Amino acid sequence: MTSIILLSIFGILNLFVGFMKSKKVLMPVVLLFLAVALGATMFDWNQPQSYFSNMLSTDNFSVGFTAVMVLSTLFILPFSRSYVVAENSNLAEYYSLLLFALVGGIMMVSYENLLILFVGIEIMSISMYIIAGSDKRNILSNEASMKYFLMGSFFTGIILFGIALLYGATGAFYLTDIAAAATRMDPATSPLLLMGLLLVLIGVTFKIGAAPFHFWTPDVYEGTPTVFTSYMSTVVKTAGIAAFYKLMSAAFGGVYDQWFPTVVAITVLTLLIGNIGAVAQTSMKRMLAYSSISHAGYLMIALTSFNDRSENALLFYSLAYAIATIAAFGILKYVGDARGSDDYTAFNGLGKTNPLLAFVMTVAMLSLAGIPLTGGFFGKLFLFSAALEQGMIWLIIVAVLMSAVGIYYYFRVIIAMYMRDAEGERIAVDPLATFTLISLVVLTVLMGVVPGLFSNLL
Amino acid sequence: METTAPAQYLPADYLPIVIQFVAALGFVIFSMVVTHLIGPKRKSAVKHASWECGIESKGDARAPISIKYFLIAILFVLFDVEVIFLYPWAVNFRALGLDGFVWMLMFMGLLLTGFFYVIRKGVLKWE
Amino acid sequence: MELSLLLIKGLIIFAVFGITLLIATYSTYAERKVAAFIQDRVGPNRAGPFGLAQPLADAVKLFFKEEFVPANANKFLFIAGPSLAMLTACMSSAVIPFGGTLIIGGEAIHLQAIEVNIGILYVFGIVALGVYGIMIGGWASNNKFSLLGAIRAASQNISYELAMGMSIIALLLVTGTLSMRDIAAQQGQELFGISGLNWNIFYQPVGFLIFIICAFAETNRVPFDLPECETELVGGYHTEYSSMGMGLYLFAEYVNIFVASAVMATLYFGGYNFPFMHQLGLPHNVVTILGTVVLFAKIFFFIFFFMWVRWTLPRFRYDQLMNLGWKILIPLSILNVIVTGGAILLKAELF
Amino acid sequence: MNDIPEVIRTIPLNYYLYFSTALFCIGIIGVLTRRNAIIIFMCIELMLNSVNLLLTAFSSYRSDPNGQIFVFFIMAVAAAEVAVGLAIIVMIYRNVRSTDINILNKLKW
Amino acid sequence: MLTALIILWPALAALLVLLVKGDGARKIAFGAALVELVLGVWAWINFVPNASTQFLLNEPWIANAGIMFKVGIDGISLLMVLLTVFLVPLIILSTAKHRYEKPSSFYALILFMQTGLLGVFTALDAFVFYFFWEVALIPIYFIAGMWGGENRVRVTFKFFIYTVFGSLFMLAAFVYLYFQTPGTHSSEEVAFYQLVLDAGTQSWLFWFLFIAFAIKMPVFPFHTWQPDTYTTAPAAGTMLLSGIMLKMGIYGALRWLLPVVPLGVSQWANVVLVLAIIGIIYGAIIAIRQQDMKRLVAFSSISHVGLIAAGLFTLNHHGLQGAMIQMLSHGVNVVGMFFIIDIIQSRTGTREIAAMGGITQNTPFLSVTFLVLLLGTVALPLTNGFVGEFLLLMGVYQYNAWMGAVAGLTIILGAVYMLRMFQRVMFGEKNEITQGFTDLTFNEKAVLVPLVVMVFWIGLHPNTFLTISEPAVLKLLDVIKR
Repeated sequence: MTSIILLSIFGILNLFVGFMKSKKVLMPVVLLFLAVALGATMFDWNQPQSYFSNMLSTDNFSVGFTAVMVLSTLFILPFSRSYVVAENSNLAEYYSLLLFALVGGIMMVSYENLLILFVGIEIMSISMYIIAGSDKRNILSNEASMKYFLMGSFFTGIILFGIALLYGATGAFYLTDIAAAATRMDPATSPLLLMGLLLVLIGVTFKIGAAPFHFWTPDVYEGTPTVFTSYMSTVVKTAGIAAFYKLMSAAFGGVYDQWFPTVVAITVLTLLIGNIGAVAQTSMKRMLAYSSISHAGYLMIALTSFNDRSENALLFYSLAYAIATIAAFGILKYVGDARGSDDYTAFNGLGKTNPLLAFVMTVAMLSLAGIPLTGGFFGKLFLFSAALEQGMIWLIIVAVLMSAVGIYYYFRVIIAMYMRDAEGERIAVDPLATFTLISLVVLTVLMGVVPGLFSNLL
Repeated sequence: METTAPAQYLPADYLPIVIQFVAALGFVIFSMVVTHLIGPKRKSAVKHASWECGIESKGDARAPISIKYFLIAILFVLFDVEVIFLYPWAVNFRALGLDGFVWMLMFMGLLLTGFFYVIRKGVLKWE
Repeated sequence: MELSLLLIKGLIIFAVFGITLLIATYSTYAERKVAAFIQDRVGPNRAGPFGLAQPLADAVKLFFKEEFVPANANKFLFIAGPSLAMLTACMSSAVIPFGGTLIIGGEAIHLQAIEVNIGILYVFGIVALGVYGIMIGGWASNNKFSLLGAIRAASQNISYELAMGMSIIALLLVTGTLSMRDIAAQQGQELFGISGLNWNIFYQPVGFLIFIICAFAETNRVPFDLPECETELVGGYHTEYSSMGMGLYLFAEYVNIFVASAVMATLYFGGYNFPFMHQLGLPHNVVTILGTVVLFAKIFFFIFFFMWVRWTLPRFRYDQLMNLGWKILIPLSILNVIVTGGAILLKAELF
Repeated sequence: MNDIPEVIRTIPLNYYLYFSTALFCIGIIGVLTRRNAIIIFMCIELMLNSVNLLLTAFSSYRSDPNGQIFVFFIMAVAAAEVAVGLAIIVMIYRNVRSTDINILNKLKW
Repeated sequence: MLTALIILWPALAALLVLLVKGDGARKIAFGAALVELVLGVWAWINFVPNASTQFLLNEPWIANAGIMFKVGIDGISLLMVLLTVFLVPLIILSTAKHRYEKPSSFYALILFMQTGLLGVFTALDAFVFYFFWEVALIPIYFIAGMWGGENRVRVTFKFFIYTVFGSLFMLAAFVYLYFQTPGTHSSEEVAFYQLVLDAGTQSWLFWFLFIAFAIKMPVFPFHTWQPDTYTTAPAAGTMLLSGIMLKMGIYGALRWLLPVVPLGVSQWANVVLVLAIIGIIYGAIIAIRQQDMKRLVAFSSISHVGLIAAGLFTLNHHGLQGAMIQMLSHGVNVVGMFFIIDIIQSRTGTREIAAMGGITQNTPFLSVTFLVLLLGTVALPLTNGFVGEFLLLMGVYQYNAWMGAVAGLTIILGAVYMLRMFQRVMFGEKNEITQGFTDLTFNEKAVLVPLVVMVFWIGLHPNTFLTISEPAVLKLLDVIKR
């Protein structure tokens, strides 16, 4: 809650900071804001509280995911340095939008009432629509923005209709009330409830970019400026999946049997489409987009398993995934800017020209692929364990096979970097970004060597 | 405060609005039809061209216009909705008391901040 | 609703409608007369005594003109534009209470077409729709002047609508209701021992000032008639219109003036109430009828005021207009709301 | 205003349900079949409004104001969405002089 | 603590090496590997030869899941640790002639890999085992991929995907087993040993685990990555792969397959044995037809590993002990063979058998060491190969006489292709590429002499090593036969 208020105020303040002559001051200010917000979030740790007549509550679940999101933003921002240098006239606005989106995200992870969920989703989505189009002169960015907007608001409508039906069926927006009503009445005989649940499910599936409503992801990711793409694929996705999990556990935990087959089907489909789609890409950015789809699938395994392990697994995986993805996108931004292309070929010989970038990228890719020594491995291990405890062997077999497919496309980057000849010059990276990249690697390896530090937080 | 409004509304209570609507529509249709019927009709290519002070008209009139107008429209949508939120508050102002006032002050504060931002941003600067 | 009541309502509606049209018609005449008076001329004096038949002659002339649609205009929208403008103008008078209650045969009859408890919102809703009439007409013409005029009109209208809404909110703080009838009735109470003088203008002078300025802008009257300023835009949004299309636009403007005057009179100037209305000891029905007369007197005054201003003040420049709307009126109206709210709370606290 | 719910309740709940579902479906079909961004956008708004209607109906039938409060939020959010949406459409229009989404094919689906 | 030191030292040294530029990297890496050798020997000296696990380290790793970072050394582990710490310095030394690009990365990766290998050999917890299993894979991927020969990208990628694919199944099996353990679950080795699972479960678990190990060894028909990878990788990489990494698969099967799912093993042992024997014959026959020396050794390796696998799955004392000792011998021999091939290649610029001849004439030292190692490989009595293969064949024979007979062909066939190679390469007429062939340098001798010593040590006094592993193997057999 404190973080919501703080970030809102900071967002507004930041808009006014933007009126200063020099844009250089923006980045430190925003980083400071985020650090303060992160600190404030941590104060709520182990101190569950609820606000606004229980419409919003902070518990360790929400604090954990809030921390992941704020931290991710903190890590993403340094890569936007080139925008600062370019004296982008709307930079303050974009930063503020990121902060506002973060507010929306925090609402999405700490809601107790569907109203807050809806408002959170919208605050986040609307900010992201603009962010997607922030490269105003670039037709690709325009298109991404438009697609995201049309699709996003369309699915918002679907979520809303679902919420309305749920309200009609249960008479409540509070998760606890819905849960009570859902268990009281036999869901199989209540078409209103089932329909509502299905529609909400569809909408949220879209928001996290899971199949079969994933089709916007590659396009939007490709068109959006890279730094913001990394925000989308980490913060937005984290918020979405956490909200999804909370919805399913707090409101529909009692009717698990009703939605379980659907969610499993979505998970499997997402895994297949994400991974196989990624294989076919030649553009690194699109590959990362598909990889984000596939990771949505892995994250959804937590939903299908749905036991006391899965929450922790979800948090761990989100963090590991976010860190690796930020590193990947951060490097992609530098490489893309310097070599004028987002394709794999742009990475050729990076190991020779920029050993540090190549090394960080390698660690990020290994983490995304789930190879040990990185956080991604334990993320996958925990998720799979949670599902296996539930006895879902077939799901895990699919997931394991798809992880193997994942290795194929993640390693293409590594191969390009180390085993092909260099085509470009050394790429200059500013110190702040270098520092960030190193911290990302340290964090990833830390998660991969002593996972115990992060694995039992909730 | 004495209330003279009827105690209960039924859909039929809104019938007068329909009557008024029908009356107004009738008047409009009547006048348009009558003028259509009794007015003269002489066609000519020059007359049917768009009027541009007698100069030959060029291009499509529906060309993009200054972005400022769009900004005004967008701002309106936002502010108007905020204003709508004030109506229920205003009506129940006395019931809500000081708390309501303080909340609304915060709301207004945010609104004004946004407003101030928009002005500083130069959205309302017309050359 | 019983049939008899419905009939009475129907009667009132048609009466109001008729009066609206009549007043609007004669407003054109009045306008020219006022203009003439201010400019020291005679004004229309040929048709009928004192030129009183002039509006009718104008109307007949408009009917007989060629109904002209430009070649590359959108035909349907071109006709829909003025129709919509007129339609919305005529609809908005429905909720205005033109008087108190007449008691006939023990049955109380309200001199109001329709009572809805959200009357003010109704008026605003309908008035806001009026923008569509102008916008559609201007766009459908496919003429650069028309389009520019229409866009100016639209942005002007919406800009001032904000300040107007805000000023109304301050009023609502005082009244606590959205019903026009209730608001009118409240103003019949005593102030300083004088009945029928509890007018809102005494509580909301600033609000009224804002409201009237906005009303000028909403009706596209001088000094806010930029959408049709002939020096820049020929005829503005109705450049391409002729015959009744043109007629309806002009007509709608006068209807709007009438409605705006009526709303101002009702909201701020006591409506049908007049000082000492209950102290004179007159029978109820007489008071009611007197009240209606008084209301119309107030309305006429405002209509006159509209014309007075038109022939007195020069037109704004567009940037001045926007600055006035956004940078002065809106902050002022918000301030007004806050001060009003604070004052009411203070009063409740102290007394 | 306590009586409005009673007015609403004179019509069976199912009618509201059918009506708003119909509106919603029209919106969906519009989104899926039309090719003009503005029309798609309007169809989305139609969907939102059908939800508003449904929520109001449910709210009245349950004598629970929460549903209507939700409607308020939907309206506010929809306004923000309109603002952003229009801005995006204008941005695109100024770049490509069209609002037909078929023009937007630089990114493959 | 000693175990932790043994595991972590190479990783620390790797970080150190990364900081050094140029040729210094190799020297520091070599020094570090020698230190590691000392540590290994120190462990050997302090090792009490009985069945218990020693130098135990047991720290909570993922506390809430009951997963411990548990490592320790018993007889089986010790042999593997010794093999690793013995071979790595030699491998580093063997690269002296090569001028690799970015040497610091190269040597750091080798040391880093050593950490992974030692972790695998000492892990006493399934997840720790899996962790190091994959950790060992990453460096070798980069070594082969970055410094390899032509086609390295495709080949190493195939190798990586293959192995990871297999090991993911192993992971799934481990997670499953983890959840079968009672109470607050545990993934420790002993906990797995105590599990009693029904035959059906064990049956599929067997395949899940077996695929991972079979790919690593590799057992026919999972071997297809191997010849290409061996051929393409740089000499040091090939030595690491064949000398040590291959043993990971055998060791894994010994530790995590046989005792965990004994019913599954007994159910499928026949199939595996048949596969292994097919591998023996197949590898040998293909080897005979090879023209490329490196490929020839690669296929011979398949053949030899097939025998070890066969011995393993006989589940008797001889088989297991034979496997243990043969792992050592094979490590020593194959590293030596590859090194000699590397020497020949670096002097002549080719590995074609047909292109060479007459090398013996000016290289007495090389010829002798080559011959010794070669004879070790073909299991001549008194050499190390003989001890291992004898025990293994005995084990297989005990299991099934026919199988033993067919498996015995390995010695004959091995002699055919090995001696044929030796004869064509070393004898005959000199030609222009072997004209200026010089004998071993000091560095090369330093590598080859210890290997030759080991060939005879194991061959003449195998009990030095057999006694180390004997109690542990017997204990393991008890667990299997439970």
